[in-house]
Amino acid sequence: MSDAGAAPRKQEFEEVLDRSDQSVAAFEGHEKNFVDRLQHFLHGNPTMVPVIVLAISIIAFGFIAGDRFFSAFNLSLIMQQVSIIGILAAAQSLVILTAGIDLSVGANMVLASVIMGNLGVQMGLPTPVAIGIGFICGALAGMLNGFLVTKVRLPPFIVTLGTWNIFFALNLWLSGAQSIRSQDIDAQAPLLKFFGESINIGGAQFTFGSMLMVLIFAVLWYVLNRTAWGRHVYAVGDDKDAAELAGIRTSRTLVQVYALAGLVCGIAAWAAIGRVGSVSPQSFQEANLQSITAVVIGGISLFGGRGSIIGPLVGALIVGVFNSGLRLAGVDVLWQVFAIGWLTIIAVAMDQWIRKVSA
Amino acid sequence: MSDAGAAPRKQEFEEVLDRSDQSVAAFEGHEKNFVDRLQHFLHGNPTMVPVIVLAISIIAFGFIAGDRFFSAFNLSLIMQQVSIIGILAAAQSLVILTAGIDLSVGANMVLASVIMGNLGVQMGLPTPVAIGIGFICGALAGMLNGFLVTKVRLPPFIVTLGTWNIFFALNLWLSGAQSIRSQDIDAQAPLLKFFGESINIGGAQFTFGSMLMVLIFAVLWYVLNRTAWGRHVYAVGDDKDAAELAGIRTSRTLVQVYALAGLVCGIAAWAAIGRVGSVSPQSFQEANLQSITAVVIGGISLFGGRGSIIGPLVGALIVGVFNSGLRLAGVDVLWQVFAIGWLTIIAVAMDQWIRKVSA
Amino acid sequence: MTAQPILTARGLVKRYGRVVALNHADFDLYPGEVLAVIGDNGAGKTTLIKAISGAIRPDEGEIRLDGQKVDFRSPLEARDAGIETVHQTLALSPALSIADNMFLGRELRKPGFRGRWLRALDRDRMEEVARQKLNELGLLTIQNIRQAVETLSGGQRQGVAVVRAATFGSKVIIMDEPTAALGVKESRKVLDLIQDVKSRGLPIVLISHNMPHVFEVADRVHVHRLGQRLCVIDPKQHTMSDAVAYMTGAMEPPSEAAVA
Amino acid sequence: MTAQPILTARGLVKRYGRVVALNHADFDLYPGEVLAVIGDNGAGKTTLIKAISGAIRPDEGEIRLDGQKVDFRSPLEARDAGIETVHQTLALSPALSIADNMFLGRELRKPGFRGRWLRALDRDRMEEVARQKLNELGLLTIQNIRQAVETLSGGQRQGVAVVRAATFGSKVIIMDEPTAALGVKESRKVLDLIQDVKSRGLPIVLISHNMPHVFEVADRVHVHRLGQRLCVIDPKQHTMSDAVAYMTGAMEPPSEAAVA
Amino acid sequence: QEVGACLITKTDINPFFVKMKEGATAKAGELGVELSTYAGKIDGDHETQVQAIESCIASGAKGILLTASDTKAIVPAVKKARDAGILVIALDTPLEPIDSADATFATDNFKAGELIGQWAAKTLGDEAQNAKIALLDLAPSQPSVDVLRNQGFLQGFGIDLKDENMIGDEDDARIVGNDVTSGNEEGGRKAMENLLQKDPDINVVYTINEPAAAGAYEALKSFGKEADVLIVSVDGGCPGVQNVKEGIIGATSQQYPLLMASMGIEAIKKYAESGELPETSPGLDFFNTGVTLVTDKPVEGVESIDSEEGLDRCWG
Ligand SMILES: Nc1ncnc2c1ncn2[C@@H]1O[C@H](COP(=O)(O)OP(=O)(O)OP(=O)(O)O)[C@@H](O)[C@H]1O
Ligand SMILES: Nc1ncnc2c1ncn2[C@@H]1O[C@H](COP(=O)(O)OP(=O)(O)OP(=O)(O)O)[C@@H](O)[C@H]1O
Ligand SMILES: [Mg+2]
Ligand SMILES: [Mg+2]
Repeated sequence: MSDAGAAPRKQEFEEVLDRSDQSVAAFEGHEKNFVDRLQHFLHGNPTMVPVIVLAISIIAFGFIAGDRFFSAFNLSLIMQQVSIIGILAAAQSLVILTAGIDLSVGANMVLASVIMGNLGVQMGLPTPVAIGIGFICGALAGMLNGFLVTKVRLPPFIVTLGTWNIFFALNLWLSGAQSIRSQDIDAQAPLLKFFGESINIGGAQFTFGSMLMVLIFAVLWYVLNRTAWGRHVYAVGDDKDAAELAGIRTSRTLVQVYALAGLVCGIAAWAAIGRVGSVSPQSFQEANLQSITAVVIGGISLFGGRGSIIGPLVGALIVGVFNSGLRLAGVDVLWQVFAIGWLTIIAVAMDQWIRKVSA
Repeated sequence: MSDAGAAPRKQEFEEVLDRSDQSVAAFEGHEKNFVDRLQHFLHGNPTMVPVIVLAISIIAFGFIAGDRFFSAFNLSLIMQQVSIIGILAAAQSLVILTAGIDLSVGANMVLASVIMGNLGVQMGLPTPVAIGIGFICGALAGMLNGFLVTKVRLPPFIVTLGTWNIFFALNLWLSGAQSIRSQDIDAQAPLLKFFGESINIGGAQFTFGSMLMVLIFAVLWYVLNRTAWGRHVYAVGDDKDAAELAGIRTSRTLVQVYALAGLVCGIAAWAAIGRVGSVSPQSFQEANLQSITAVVIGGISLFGGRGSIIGPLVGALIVGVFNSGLRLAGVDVLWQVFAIGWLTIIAVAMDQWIRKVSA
Repeated sequence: MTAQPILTARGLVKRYGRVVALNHADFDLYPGEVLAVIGDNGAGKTTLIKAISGAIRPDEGEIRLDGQKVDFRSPLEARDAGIETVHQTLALSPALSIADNMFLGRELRKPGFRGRWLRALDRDRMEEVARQKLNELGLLTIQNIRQAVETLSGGQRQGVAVVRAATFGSKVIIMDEPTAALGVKESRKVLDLIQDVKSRGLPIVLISHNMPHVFEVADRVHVHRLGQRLCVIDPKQHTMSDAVAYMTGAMEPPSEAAVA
Repeated sequence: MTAQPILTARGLVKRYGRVVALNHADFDLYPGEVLAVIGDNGAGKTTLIKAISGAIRPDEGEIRLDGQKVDFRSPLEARDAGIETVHQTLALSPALSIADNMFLGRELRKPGFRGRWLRALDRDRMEEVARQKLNELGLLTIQNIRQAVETLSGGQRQGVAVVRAATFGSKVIIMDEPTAALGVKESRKVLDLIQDVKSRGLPIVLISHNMPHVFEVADRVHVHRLGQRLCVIDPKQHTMSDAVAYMTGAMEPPSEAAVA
Repeated sequence: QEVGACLITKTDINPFFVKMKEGATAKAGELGVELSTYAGKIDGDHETQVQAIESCIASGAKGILLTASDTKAIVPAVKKARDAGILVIALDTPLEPIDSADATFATDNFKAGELIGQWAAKTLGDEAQNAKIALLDLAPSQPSVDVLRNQGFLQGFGIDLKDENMIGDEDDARIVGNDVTSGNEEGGRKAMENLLQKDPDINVVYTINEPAAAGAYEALKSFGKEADVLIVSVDGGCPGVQNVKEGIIGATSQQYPLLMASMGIEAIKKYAESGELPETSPGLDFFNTGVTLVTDKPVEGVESIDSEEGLDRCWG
């Protein structure tokens, strides 16, 4: 090799750089008023936004709808009511964090629950086996989505719009649109209804289903924030090409995310049987969009890579509180639909306003 | 001003540039086989893709479903059947070209038709006035979307998810969920049913509604491709920041796009009354997603700025041909849903495959 | 300096949250000159020219064009006032053709009824003008004026953006690091073009980190530091080392330079 | 040239549709050297190093590392083989912290049960290492190692990417135009860092359009033209003018240069 | 040449219509009728039904069996079919006006509601004056079956209907509230929970169909109130009747979709062969395929069958 040790020949004008200013520009905060300060605080703690919205709406409905709303029992009931949408929102969040969207979560869940019911009740398989197969089907359905998104490189919106129809058709085909009765489940496979059981604490009634929802969010929070895989999910959602170049197997991560989301749908299927009391192929047709609503109200960006997984839990609760509160205040279903429409828009507008500030 | 005329002091190594190679690298085509050549041809003519899919599916269903499918009457019937979704797909395309999405087109249209019916039939306003007010309401509803997207800077998906609920609630409120009977329209405001009229040519039955659909696409094609405004729409969808810096009023263009899409929904509302024969507040609940399906099958990119407006017309026809063909072939509804699911995925996958080639 | 400046700014302030990108910055551009703006990364150069070209609105301060106070609410208004900008990001629409990009936002319409009432574009004329301008400035050999900008190489794209500015700019042309991504040959063409435009009497603002380039083409050098104009120096009276020293804080600028 | 090259490529071909970005390109990198790659815009430099660093797979040709044939199917495999790359686009995740970005894809886990079974990240250790490395290389003064990369200036981001490569590269470090967007001061730091890394014995591939920089740091200069290696020259035996002339096709390279 | 027939149902996801389809398919096979089936995707999917009618016309079918989603809006499409010489029979749900179809083989949904209303009122006896009623309806858009069953129930119970085309405009103090269920278990449960929150003393629950009733029962159970509440429903599907047998549902009005469908196929066959139109039931403007109250606690003055018999006649 040739003489690599030769002295560097700097350009003349660069010689002066040794004397240059090495300090880092530092800027002072200069918030003028309370709103500015609040905006900055929330900017630093974005998860607080949905939490505050939740708190305010609980208090507001406490005034409007009275004690019946504000009772421990009613609040725990709201938890129950949102538990399935909440779990689906957890699955949805995973996908949305990668800048995708999953329109098929609800259809996937119903399909899995029909499979569990068919196998466990009608074909008499041991219940744990039936449940296990349901989980696997959920995960496989998710993997199908992930495969189409990564290998065939289709936009997630299209893929899941397609599989939504596909899962829906399979569900009808397998179930013949027939529910499996609560009493038949009790007789054949009571374990399917495990998550419908509940414990009472001081008037509040916590079903295992609502605890499961909280548990799933806790586990996902740990996975997303405390493991390498979780960091990879954020990195892929943030900038897929950059993540790939930085040495992340982005396709594998994406397929895993969709499969995990599918598995969570499978778990939701089990919980749904407990919640509904029967295996109902007709239920949860709106769940796809409801889960997205919960996620965006919870402050996760549709563009991926931003937001805390705890947000969607709070988002689901906000929707639940609104529904329950409006109901108890005697508002017509019609105007509930109307209110949820505005709630979605306003919640995201608030979130946007807060993120506008630079740190 | 100081001596500006001083001779430039080029860096020494740049002196040689005068002698440098000024030719442009040119590369030869090197397609190996028929598939490659086809791929290249389609790459140059992307609108041909849905057209070919349409032709193939018409021929295929001609074999499968027999003469009944292939009759002039049935083919013109498909035109009729897709006319409303087709017009909505035209509105949807405008929005998707700007990299947005409008989940509220169907709800907007139904709301406008309810308004036309209420004013024209129940309140006895002159029919043209009722229709005009319906148009205006459609456009205003679109403007609301556009305003929220540009001024409040919310993602279109969220905005229109919200307004979908809002328009739906308003529709139920205004109509009391009651249809206006065909006979009442005939008696009070027959003009509302104008687009249901048809002319027969050799067995084929062309309704004014299907002609309207073709006309709307033709006008939009002209506007998008032959006017400055159309170029601006593409530029905004392609890269909004670049368009803004290049001197386009992107916010104004976007609001105009949403308003125009809303106006087209208003026109679709009139056509829908003709098509359905009555004012039906419960119709077209699936139209939002169906219009998106038609647009993506028609080859318009969800990322904006790419694709021809003619694509969605063909896309709507493809869906219509599939539905009609499968029905006539005696396929169960279940499997029709299933087939449409796969159709969506496969059509977009093909489109993706073709776009992969560089020109 | 006796001539009237064509473009001036006084006390421009722009904050992004807690970051002060412009901190009472001043700016002067004289007729017919090439003014280079230099400064460290993050000094606020881009923010300064964005304020001047209407891409952002400063929080404080005033801008005058030809002595008239102006307040651009959009890049369009600045453009209509005769200020053309080649942005760091180029501001081209990848899917549109070269001709469409050249005329974006100032499309030519067909004469007569079709143009006036049907608002029909005059594609042929636009393509002709675009081809002619591109050839005239000799900046690049374009094979097909209808080809989409995304099919061009980085250097060619830069060329389109520069030619667009040179064609339509009637008062001022601003270029933000036009040669950063360019090779030696391509950079040279841009520098030649700058000379060319200058010889037509148009003043040019050039942002660049390339000192030899700056000292080659600039008549005056505006040194930006920590969101402010630190000084303006004459490249014939100061060396590159001086400029770099001022710009990086290694040396205090001479007091007379502040009024150069 | 007697030493064994550490990294070689022979006959690399990469086509993008009709565009041939690499047309039977060769490449050699020797231990401990700084190899500069120069060429016009679109000559295929980035494509070449993408092939070497696993970001794309060439259509034809073979790559050898330490004499072993390798076939990288992803950037990860190249990285695991000891090749670190600073891409033109930096490859940082804007929303993640500096430390997270430094360790992206090679995170440290806590010792014992929590790391092994719960796969818990060892945040503290990663942050400590990251801070130490950034300080050690003296490249930048970071206020807060937990701050998101998007809050950094362009120069600081470049610094993070360069330090990441320098920290983890065990065989080869590749840098694609690391100074294109940087100011004079920031560019100097990167060049210093290159000298630094070289003095630790690691070979470096540097792509740059800046001739003075290239001639300052490079031991050999690989001239790329029309998708091929045109020649390799010794910067001490050739002038910048020569290099530019070969690269732009103004002059035929001397025949001996082809084997330099 | 085979006789072609079409069956167009509201949805494919309601077991009621799925069974109707099965009945029609079986009968068609038996009679050698070529049957095509169509359905909307969701309840109220009117447009798809219009398309289905048009496809039937195009396919040269001789007859159409139709359960209309929008009974008013479908009329023009039906007229087109009849003009093309096709026999149109409305199944389950009469069109508005009823003579828009050639014939109507219906269960009287209003009657079905009335029966369970009467049964509930009689079962409560004097307590009916102080009843607390929860009404679990179908959808905010109030499709016609929703209105008919709901208003029928209230009529039977003895409550002033106000506008009989409108759900929820009643102001009787005994009504605790209305909520929508989408006709499935999940919706039934949530709606019941919501109404129980409004008033925990509810003792009469009307449900749009038996899946909603099953959901409501789950909610009552979780509130520990399942013993004190009368649940009434409509449909008469096998799971529903089984629930009557097990005391979960107090009474349900059984309908006969299989019968409607098979009679419809027979009528089309006959029409194709002889051009003979079906007849209506004496005294009615439609052919009543019947509705029967199924309960194991019969009351005076309301005719009913017990659950054993109900199970023999149930449809799915
Ligand atoms: N949109 C923005 N949001 C927040 N901060 C910004 C934004 N744009 C610029 N800044 C900040 O303002 C300061 C000045 O940025 P500017 O781009 O003007 O610098 P510059 O001198 O052009 O640097 P360079 O030479 O790297 O282009 C920087 O600290 C930058 O981080
Ligand atoms: N993903 C791609 N798709 C299509 N063409 C590509 C792609 N990447 C590169 N090219 C083409 O390949 C050729 C070589 O590109 P490359 O980026 O390697 O050049 P370069 O030497 O790095 O140029 P520069 O100095 O501008 O970075 C160019 O003509 C370019 O347009
Ligand atoms: Mg800049
Ligand atoms: Mg490159």
